[in-house]
Amino acid sequence: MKSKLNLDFAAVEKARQAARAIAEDTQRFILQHTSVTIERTCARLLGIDGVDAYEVPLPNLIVDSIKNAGGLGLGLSVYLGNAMLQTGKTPQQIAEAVAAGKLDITKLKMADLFEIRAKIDGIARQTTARIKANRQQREQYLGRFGDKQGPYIYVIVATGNIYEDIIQAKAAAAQGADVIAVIRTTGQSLLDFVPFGATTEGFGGTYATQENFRLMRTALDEASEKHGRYIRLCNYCSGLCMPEIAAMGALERLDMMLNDALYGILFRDINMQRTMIDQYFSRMINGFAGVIINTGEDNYLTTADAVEEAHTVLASQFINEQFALLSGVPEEQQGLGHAFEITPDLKNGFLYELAQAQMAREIFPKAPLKYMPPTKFKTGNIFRGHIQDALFNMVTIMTGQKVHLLGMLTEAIHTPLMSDRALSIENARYIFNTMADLGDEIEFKNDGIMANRANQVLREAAAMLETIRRDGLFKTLEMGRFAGVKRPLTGGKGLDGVATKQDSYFNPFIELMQQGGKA
Amino acid sequence: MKSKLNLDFAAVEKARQAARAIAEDTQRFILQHTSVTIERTCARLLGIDGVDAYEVPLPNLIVDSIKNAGGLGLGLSVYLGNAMLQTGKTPQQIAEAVAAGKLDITKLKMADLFEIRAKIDGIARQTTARIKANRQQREQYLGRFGDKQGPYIYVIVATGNIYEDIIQAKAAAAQGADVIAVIRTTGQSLLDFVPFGATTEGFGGTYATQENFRLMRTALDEASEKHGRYIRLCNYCSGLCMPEIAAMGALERLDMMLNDALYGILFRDINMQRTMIDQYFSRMINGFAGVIINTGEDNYLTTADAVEEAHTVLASQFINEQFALLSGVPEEQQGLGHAFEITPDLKNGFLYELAQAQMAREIFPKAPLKYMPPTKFKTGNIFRGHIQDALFNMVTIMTGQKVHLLGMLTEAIHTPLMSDRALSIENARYIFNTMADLGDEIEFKNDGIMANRANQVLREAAAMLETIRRDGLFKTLEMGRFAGVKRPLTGGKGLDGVATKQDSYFNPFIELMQQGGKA
Amino acid sequence: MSSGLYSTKARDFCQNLDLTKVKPYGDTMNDGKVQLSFTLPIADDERAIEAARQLGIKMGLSDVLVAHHEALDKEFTFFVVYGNMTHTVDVTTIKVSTIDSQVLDMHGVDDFIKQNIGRKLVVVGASTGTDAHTVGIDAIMNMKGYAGHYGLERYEMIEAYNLGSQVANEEFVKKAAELKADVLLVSQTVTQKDVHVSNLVELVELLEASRLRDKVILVAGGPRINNELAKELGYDAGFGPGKFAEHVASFFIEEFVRRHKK
Amino acid sequence: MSSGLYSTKARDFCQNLDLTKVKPYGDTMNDGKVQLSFTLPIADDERAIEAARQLGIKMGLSDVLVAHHEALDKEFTFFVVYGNMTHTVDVTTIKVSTIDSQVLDMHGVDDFIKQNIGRKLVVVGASTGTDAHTVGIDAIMNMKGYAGHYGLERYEMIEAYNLGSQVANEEFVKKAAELKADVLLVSQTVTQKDVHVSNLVELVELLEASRLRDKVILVAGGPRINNELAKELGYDAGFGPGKFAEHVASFFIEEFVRRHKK
Ligand code: B12
Ligand code: B12
Ligand SMILES: Cc1ncc(COP(=O)(O)O)c(C=O)c1O
Ligand SMILES: Cc1ncc(COP(=O)(O)O)c(C=O)c1O
Repeated sequence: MKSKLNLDFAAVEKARQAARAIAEDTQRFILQHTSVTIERTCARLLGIDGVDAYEVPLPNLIVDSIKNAGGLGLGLSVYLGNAMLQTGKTPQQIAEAVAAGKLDITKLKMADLFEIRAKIDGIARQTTARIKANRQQREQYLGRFGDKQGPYIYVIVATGNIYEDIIQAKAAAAQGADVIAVIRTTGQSLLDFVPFGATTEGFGGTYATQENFRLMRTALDEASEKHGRYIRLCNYCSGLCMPEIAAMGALERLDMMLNDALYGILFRDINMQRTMIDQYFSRMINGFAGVIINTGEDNYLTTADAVEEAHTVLASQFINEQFALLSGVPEEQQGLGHAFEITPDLKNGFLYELAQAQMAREIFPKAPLKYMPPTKFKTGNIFRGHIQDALFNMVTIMTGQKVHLLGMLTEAIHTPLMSDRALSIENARYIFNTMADLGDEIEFKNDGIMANRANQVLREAAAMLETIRRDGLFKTLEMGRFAGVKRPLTGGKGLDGVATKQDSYFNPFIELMQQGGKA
Repeated sequence: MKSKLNLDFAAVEKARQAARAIAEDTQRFILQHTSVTIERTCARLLGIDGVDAYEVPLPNLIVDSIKNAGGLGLGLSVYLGNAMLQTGKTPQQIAEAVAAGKLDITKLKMADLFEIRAKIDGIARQTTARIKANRQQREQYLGRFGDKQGPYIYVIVATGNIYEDIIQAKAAAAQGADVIAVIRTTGQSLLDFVPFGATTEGFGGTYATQENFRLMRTALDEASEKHGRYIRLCNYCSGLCMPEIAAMGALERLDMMLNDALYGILFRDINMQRTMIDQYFSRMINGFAGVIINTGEDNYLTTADAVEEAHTVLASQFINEQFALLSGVPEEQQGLGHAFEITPDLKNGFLYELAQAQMAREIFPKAPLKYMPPTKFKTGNIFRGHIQDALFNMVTIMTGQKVHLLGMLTEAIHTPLMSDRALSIENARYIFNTMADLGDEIEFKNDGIMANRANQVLREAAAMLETIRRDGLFKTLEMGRFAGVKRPLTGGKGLDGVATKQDSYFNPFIELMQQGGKA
Repeated sequence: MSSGLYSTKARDFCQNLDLTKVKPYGDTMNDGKVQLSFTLPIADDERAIEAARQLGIKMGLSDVLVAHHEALDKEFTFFVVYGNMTHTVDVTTIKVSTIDSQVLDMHGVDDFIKQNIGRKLVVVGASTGTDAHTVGIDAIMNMKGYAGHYGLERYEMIEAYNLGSQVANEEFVKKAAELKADVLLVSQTVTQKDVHVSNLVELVELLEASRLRDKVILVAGGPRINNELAKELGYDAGFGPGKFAEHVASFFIEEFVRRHKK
Repeated sequence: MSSGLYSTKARDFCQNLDLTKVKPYGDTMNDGKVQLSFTLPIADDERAIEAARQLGIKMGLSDVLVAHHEALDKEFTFFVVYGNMTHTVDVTTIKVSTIDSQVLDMHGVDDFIKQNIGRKLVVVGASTGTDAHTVGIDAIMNMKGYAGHYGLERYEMIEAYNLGSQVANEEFVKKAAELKADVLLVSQTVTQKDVHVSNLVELVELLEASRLRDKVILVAGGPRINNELAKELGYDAGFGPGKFAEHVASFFIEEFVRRHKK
């Protein structure tokens, strides 16, 4: 495809190389570490689930017992495999015994590491087979119904109550939604555990729990059958439990996951070391499960200026692309994020948005880009808000964005009502249809406002990436170069959950999943 | 300017020639006739105004007295000039005497025609001087404030009450309106007289009266001073009183007039002979007064299909252009009408709209095109309606339409509330600003959907004009080729007000105004 | 494990739909969410915002949120307001005077007339008064119909006369008598200041005065007409948006037969 | 001259604004025009339309017009409704508890502190609870400010500590004590299920429990906060959208002086 913007592809190539160097540099650090949530993820994937009488999840109890004994660097799998060998019990029985205070798995005699591995591997393979089967089932659905051409209409539900969410999701599916994202309650990303069971109380969102995933998946499968269209389910695995939630999603056939350590660092004050380590394993799981990840660059523009800081979004996309590739997430599953957040008051603001969206499209041609709607400049004027969203819809259809998160006319007021969502879907469908081939029909002026804007953003991003390559990613975050937010290397939440891997550490899933999950 | 659409300008030239032939053919008929309203217009321009005890306007009483005596073909000016010579009274005094039944001007001895003409000419020159002064005053305002670059934001007020209309108009001016049109009450175009005085009772609009014009003009002059922007005033001179209302507008410094015989024929069932004759004189007045006329082609698409019948709009524009030129209305005052009326459900509908608007722009490069908003496919869904209007606003800013009549989100519900208008103005200003230079920035694909659409509409219009040239305009109207509406040559309203001019007929204003009104 | 946040126990949530007490639905059953917008003729300040809130309360809203306020002019302020409706409506007791006739298609109507009436019905329609909107009446009568529904002119057993628009009531009654109309169809689109109501009533009065009212089936239609309103004004039925030739025809053939049985 | 249409005599029209009985304004004074939209949890049919109309009537509207209805799902219907409000509001008796302090600019505030207090004021702010929205509190506190209004960090006579977001109330109180805060600024953005109310109340309780409440000027802010609500919850003042550093600073310097005079 010819560039509509006359993009400087040499600059693109340079930027990509810088990003790869940055990611590889960080990756060395990542590979040396593990975390409580990574180990809990192994526990879950090895079959441990449920909570104790105080609603503390068993994966937490068992991993905390190891951590408290100073054994985190060896990893759960070693202890669990050993306990299985020593006690003959299943992982779940072992966890229950630990929870009941009847067993301390760190005190057991250590069996031969090779045998432990073999034991664990057996169960691990069952789990990866289940995940593969989920992937196959998704592909079957898509085979039967065909996949949506053009942008996915993506809407959120956020009532706080999974049952009410289901009602909303079904209505949205009937109206034409292609992806339903269940937003999480405000506090969840700071929880160093994943709640259990069906939940009905959240603020600004609903708890991500495996049971909630299952309930919604079942509801959407029904809707898919009814409408003859595969309706995708999305949730969030950023925060302190990135890989755990990724694992739950893989087990319950979620299709998309918000998944970005940078987001957690900048917007949730999660410790950067912790979340970078967690991200690696979470992406590995997502990659294997065929889940499309969504990254969070769009958020930068909610705190930083969307015109001045546009290049930070692009720079971050380059970095996220490389981290994703290193974790085994192929380009086709990389929903790199960007957003329509320029103030409506800026003369020619729409031209900048259009240029930037086209630029992202050309630089990441295979990625199902996630394009976020106007939020920051939404006001209580719902009528104007609806038009802001219409312009956003236009950019998507003109530039071929894929994961199209609908804006809501009530963005500044409340999480979406059923009718807000319906109006937004109607808005998007109208624009997508009436402008179906507009993108194809128009060319951008050579050396015009748009071409110049895109190339300027590209150059600035490339320059920024060179600086980051020089300073390192952690240092860059300390300096507040993304979203104007500064975070200290040892500040934020969750650093105490990190441990350096010991020599005999192992995680059976990384090896299994590295082979890729394609059916 | 290079054509964005690769328009076939040879076809444009051919179409224009056919239209000229059509207009000239009809013009021969027009020049042989006069009508009651034309004579009443002369009465008004010669100083006759006011009503009798039954609220019958004196211009009607005096012209009816001539008509009843079979003297219409001689024209009012002859009788009036003669009466002035014979009685020594002013026109107003004469009219009052006629109204009181004290004078029958058709029974007076006839003076020398040359003297009569001289008498009348003297007063006529005073009137044309007043109109010229109005024109100068407009130009002074525009000189002081500068004229609006880009589209004029044109909104209607339609409360039925001139005082309430003024409140609405002032608010609209404060919000950013450039043109205020006072819509007429539903019945007025069928009245063969113009009501008198300030009025407060209309349905779906407010009576066009000279006093209402004056009141609104004063209010808008105040608003112009306040906002440092000349706010134009628009009204309607289609219907049975085309030239009378044009004259009132010229006297009260209106800036724009809806003015189209074809509209009256098709949508008000006004007799075609009558209104064609009336149109000529009304346009002459408008041309002289520097008033921009608006033609009514947009209305065709409210009854006919906007995709299939698009060429009828273009054909009619060509015809209207020629009629306007024959009446002394220069291209710069020709607000030829077209509209955004394609169903929102049509795939790529927006592309057709964009192509057609660009086509009109290129074919009539000097005309301040009047572009009408979506109306037919507006529903009670005000939220969707607001987006339909946003797309319409986009087309204007992308193609450089000039007289931009704002759509209302409540189009399907009621005449605009103050808040509806405010939301629409906000909508337009937002789009005009955020997309300010989009038109400049993009090029249309060679041989694409848009280029093909425009050329197809052009070819169809050219072919239609050839047929009309062959059949004649009246015949064409009888066959229902515009808007799908058939009208018989002698049907409809007002034919009994037409007379063939006699040899000594004269109308002082046509001669004076033919010289043009430029200051 | 520090924060005691582990507990996510479910609290009560009201999600029972009670058809005798239906409330608006935002994102939770019975939350009562309603959106309002209006303009107040006062300046845009704190007092105006409070006035808007108070109006919301008077309308029966709780938790009134003035989401947006904006000056339209010095003395006019526009508001967007959200709130939770406390009023409910008992859906079980709602009676809507819908037209009960079974809707037949064009052929069904023709067959019904052949079998039960045995002659063509004469239908005369117009957009009356100063109303110049013809699209509605044309949709019902013209050969080509509207939105894929043929109009009455295409019906074999109907003799349809469409008089067009701006037909004075006197003129309309005269024509009806001349043509010996069985059915009169009146379309009204302009409704500002209830001009349609007075125009429709005037027609009934004229028909009564000329002793024609009982001889015809009298039907009104238009974007703001419904059966209820039409009946109130003395019509036999009324049809609004989304109604086509087959609906009105199905009604008047049944009504014709019902009357002529008596 | 045929139709008797010559007369266009003016009829009454009510165009008097009575501030004790203010009504919404559509296009004529006192016409009461209001637009509504809402969803009912019932199927889209004639009954639902009537239910929507009845709700409009219960809200005090006359001439209720259901302009639009549309199924959102089988059992949910969305409505757009217009009507004329019969309720009025007496604007003359509205008391709004606005903050009376005269608004000084940055230099004015600094001068005032120098002259009347003579030492720097310690201001501690945060977005508390699980709320992660910082833009609001940053707008008030950060050096660069917001929309052209500098934040408190730039004020010479203010020592500003911005603790950021997601600050637990316990933590916030601890920090306030440590830093010997004169003024506490709390920002709350997420309001779903009134989480801001419970969070704000909890803070007051904690401050009271630790006997700090009287030692500080306690101020809340956020998109859904106003002075009224804040006072109700036990705060000294509340600030919503469109309020900047100079507004809150002008308030707390005056309040500080007032308290310390007593
Ligand atoms: C097209 C149109 C026009 C065209 C009319 C062309 C024509 N030959 O009909 C033109 C441009 C001429 C026009 C002019 C005016 N219009 Co006009 N027009 C419209 C418009 C855009 C669409 C109406 C329409 O055609 N609807 C489609 C038809 C099929 O729908 P329908 O009439 O509801 O009919 C259906 C049913 O109601 C039913 N039905 C209708 N009649 C009958 C009769 C029977 C017996 C039965 C059984 C059923 C039935 O069946 C139909 C199919 O389902 C509306 C706005 C809108 N989007 O609704 C404004 C609108 C109706 N017009 C309006 C006005 C005020 C005018 C004017 C007075 C001023 C002006 N704005 O220019 C003039 C003068 C008209 C006059 N003297 O009456 C207002 C009315 C406001 C009000 N509520 O009072 C509207 C709502 C626009 C607005 N917001 O200002 N208009
Ligand atoms: C930016 C933003 C975010 C960013 C925040 C980044 C950051 N570092 O702050 C991100 C993307 C991280 C985010 C996340 C979420 N958000 Co958010 N977010 C917004 C958004 C778009 C803008 C808010 C904003 O920055 N406003 C600009 C500031 C300047 O305005 P302000 O806060 O009102 O502040 C002014 C005044 O109120 C006052 N003020 C404010 N605080 C104080 C304090 C004092 C003492 C004083 C004196 C004055 C004062 O002064 C300021 C200047 O005038 C709004 C939607 C919108 N357009 O409003 C949603 C919104 C607030 N978010 C919402 C939600 C639900 C969330 C999430 C929970 C879920 C989600 N949708 O992703 C998460 C999690 C957040 C959490 N745990 O709290 C909802 C809240 C719904 C509700 N009413 O409860 C909103 C309304 C969006 C929506 N419709 O769903 N969000
Ligand atoms: C990448 C990413 N992760 C997670 C979230 C949601 O955050 P949380 O669930 O932590 O509130 C977002 C924000 O929308 C995001 O962009
Ligand atoms: C050219 C023209 N004249 C007049 C009108 C208004 O018609 P009337 O005042 O006759 O209702 C219109 C319609 O909007 C029009 O397009």
